Amino acid sequence: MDELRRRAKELLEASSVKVVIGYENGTDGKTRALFIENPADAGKLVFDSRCIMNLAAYITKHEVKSKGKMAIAATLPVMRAIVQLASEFQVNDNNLLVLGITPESKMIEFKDLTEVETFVHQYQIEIDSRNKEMLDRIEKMTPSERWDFWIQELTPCFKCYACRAACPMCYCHRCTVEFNQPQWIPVPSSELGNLEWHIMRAIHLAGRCVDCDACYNACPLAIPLNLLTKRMLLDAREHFGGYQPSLKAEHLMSTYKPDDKENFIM
Amino acid sequence: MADFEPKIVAFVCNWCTYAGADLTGTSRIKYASNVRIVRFPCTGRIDYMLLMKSFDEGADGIIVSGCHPNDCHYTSGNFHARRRWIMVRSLCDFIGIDIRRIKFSWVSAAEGAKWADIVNTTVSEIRELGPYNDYKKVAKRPLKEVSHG
Amino acid sequence: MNIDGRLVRKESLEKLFKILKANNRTIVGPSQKNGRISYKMVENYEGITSEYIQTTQSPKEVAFPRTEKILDYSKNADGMTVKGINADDIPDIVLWGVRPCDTMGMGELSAIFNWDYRDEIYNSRSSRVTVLGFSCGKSDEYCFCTSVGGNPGNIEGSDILFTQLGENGDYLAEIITEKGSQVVSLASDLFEKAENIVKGKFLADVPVRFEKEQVRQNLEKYFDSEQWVAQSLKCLGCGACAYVCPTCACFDIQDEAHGKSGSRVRCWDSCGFSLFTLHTSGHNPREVQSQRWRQRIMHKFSYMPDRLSVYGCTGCGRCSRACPADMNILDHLISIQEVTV
Amino acid sequence: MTDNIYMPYQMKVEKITWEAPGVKTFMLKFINEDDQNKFSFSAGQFGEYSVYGTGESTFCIASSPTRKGYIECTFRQTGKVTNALSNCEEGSIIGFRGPYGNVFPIDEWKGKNLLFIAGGIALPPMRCVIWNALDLRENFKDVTIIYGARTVKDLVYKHELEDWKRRGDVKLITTVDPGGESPDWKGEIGFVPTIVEKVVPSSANTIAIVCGPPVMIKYTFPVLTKLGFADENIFTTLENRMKCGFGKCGRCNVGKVYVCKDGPVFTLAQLNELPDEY
Repeated sequence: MDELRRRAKELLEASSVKVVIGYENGTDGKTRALFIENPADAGKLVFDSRCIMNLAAYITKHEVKSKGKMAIAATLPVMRAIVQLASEFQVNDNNLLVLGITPESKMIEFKDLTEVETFVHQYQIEIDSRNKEMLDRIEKMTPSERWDFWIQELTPCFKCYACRAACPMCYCHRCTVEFNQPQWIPVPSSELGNLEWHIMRAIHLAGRCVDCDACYNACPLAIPLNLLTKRMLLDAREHFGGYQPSLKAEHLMSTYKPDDKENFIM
Repeated sequence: MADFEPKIVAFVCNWCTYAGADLTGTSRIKYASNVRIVRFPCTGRIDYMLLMKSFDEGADGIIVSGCHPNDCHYTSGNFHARRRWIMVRSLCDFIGIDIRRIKFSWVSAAEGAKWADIVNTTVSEIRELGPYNDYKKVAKRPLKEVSHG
Repeated sequence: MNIDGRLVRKESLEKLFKILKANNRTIVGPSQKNGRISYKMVENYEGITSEYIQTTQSPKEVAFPRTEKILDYSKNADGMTVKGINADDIPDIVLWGVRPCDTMGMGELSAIFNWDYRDEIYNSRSSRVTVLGFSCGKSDEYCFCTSVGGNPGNIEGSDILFTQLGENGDYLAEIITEKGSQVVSLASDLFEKAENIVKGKFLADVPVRFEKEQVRQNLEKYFDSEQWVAQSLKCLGCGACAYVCPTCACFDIQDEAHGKSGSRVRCWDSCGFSLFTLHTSGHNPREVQSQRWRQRIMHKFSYMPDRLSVYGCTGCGRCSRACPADMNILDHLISIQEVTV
Repeated sequence: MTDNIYMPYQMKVEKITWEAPGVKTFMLKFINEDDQNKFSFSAGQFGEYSVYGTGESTFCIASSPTRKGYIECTFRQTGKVTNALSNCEEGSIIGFRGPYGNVFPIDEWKGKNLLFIAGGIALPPMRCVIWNALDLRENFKDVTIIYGARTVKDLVYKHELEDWKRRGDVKLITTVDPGGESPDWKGEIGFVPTIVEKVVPSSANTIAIVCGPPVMIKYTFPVLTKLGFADENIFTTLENRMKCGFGKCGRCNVGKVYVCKDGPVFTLAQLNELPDEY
């Protein structure tokens, strides 16, 4: 991806951005986040199919954001996360420049976030077949089978909160689990405590999750917790016509339509 | 499970359903005493974590009730709540929480009879379903000492 | 010190497992779920996974569980009854298939729990564990046990150490402790005589990557370096590295109340979280992630060696393997060693 | 299991005094008699006070070791445990683990002047040392106490301030922040550092003990140094988040130093060697 390296070098030399966030080669053939402030390091930037980590998790981090204007190499999921973060006033045109990488690995430098939004709206959020098959398999179970399935899947969780840390949408300075008056979610990892934590995480992402799988990829125990947020995504589509991260549209869970349909309220 | 007395928690909005329940009392309509009513300023304030905590503490059924659409004292509390309950209810169903034990209703301040009817039907339904063993089984399971299970 | 070395046939391992089960011993071994390997209670030999360089989680849970009751209380009419932990409720455990870096880690955990005040809850758990170690035949770029005083055939911390003699060959079993001989006495016919087997030939080659004394000295004057910020920019602030680490022993104490009775619970905690040092007044001595990442390295490579004369790292590489942001501790330690402050 | 180091003593709340808005003092007695007799501590040590079902909280022991048979603690209602503590009435049962931490070296101060400077809710750790010194009054030359708070009603131990004022052998100066005085306030008005400058205590053969909120500490130390106090003669206590209290849970360290084991009492000389991580 020489075009990305060249552009990053130019931006830093002209100091129109203070830091360029991209990928570099990591350990054991993996790629990892790279923060370039000195134009000479631009050569380290790489881009290929291994780069799936969602870099948007960094643009709300104090130590990165306080460096000044950021440029970010953004694949489609990262762009969706950026648009959603922009609609939640976390980033704007003065502190973020998006170097888009299209699904065909072509680089587009977007002038501003509205351009990113129009690009993102060309693609529908699709749940891949493997996860869809898992969702259907769970759907066919009876409620207590589903209950046993989730208790068994979530019990190994040792509450390291890597799912929360890797998610670009989880940027709260102090998360609900870090308040102890009241202590909604028990601190120790226990069967019910884990379940309540993952339910709370899924609900706080309702209408905001961009289905980038960062939470699943971050989990040290590969717990399929992204199925919960995918379920919320499908529910939003089924009941409210779905959502796309967008700058102007209202957020799914903080707005309503007088004629929202439901069949269970007596 | 005829002799089982279910524990029901009712999260109700103060302006309509609570007043409706009041009306049920003043008009001497009898309804099952298994219900424990918790008053909230609005259905919009009823947090989904309260459902979890109620089952944690041993509830067998939950009623959530508030003002009819367009009657909300704060104009949009029940609209927000409705959207939230649609999403929360389907997630609870996906997780395997028994959603037959969570009842949602609109009860205005004038519908004392409807409130009594809702409580009675809920109690009899939950009595049929029996205690919520799935949840209690996990809650009571001794703390996984050495979590190698 | 001559160690009693025996030969154990490849197929005898399964027999040993069955004999231990027959003597109703609880066996905790590496077992796979979702493609990740953690130490779990295993009922039959097929449940044990054996093709791995290192497991995802460390075996520290047998002695330092993620959630552990330390006392029970119950309010009653005339006051409060508070009961501690009854040591007899803790089961005897055979820990099967542990790498030498993990058995070495047990020593470091016990150094923390027995420094000054002796933590009898930890001691009663760790004293009930019989450790069957397996030397490493292979290693990968994450491993650096030789740089922190360990080696792929290190007997420290194991009761019996099995070393496989070449690709799917038989095993050299070194009986190291009294507990080890008890296990041998249960199945003495499986442990045959072994003549002059050179163990070193069959061990993985783990190059020494840094000089731990040099890192420790550099750290003395490295506290205010802004390298910490550069290194930790990609750290996301989760607890994965601390929770998979065999020597991380930081914990939190929480109360769980259910009506009139309840319990006080000790559970894992991580210096990577902001809540770890947050004061009720809102002041936080470690406000940003670089300070927390510094604490992790300083604790393991400067404070522990100084206070407990034991390093807080065994070079197992799990923290780098499990890190969602690929914070490779080895790269950082090497860069700290090269710095001339 | 014999000695479970996490097992608290069971304590009965004998007396509760309201010190200031949200600030209470508990007098605690050991329920078990021989715990009472075996228990001993020194000035400066702290403990973990626990409300079963809520958790544990760390404060110093505010009563003097010379007063046997009970211990006292003073706390402000801010967090989960202190809120639960505030709901306790006289007679309720709480837990106490301790004593932990190091001590004020009172024996080394024999024959010296003592200057106590305290701010707001930090008087409790000092009060333990003050009463300890006053109970052995003959060991020390003159004793000066400078104590300030935000407003008059925020002053804690009001009745003891009166006792100290009436005693001939103690010089007590109380102050309130500007604007915090009540109409009939006769004490000083001004921040503690400015009052220390005004009182100009002599530094010859004097030990200074300073406790207060970080901002007060920050401005008081330079004043003392200017007055000629040597760094090793200025003592203070450090407050850090704690859970175990005996050097295991790993959260209270400042650099290499564990505040729960090597502190909470430090001299300014020791503080200057610590990295700025507190």
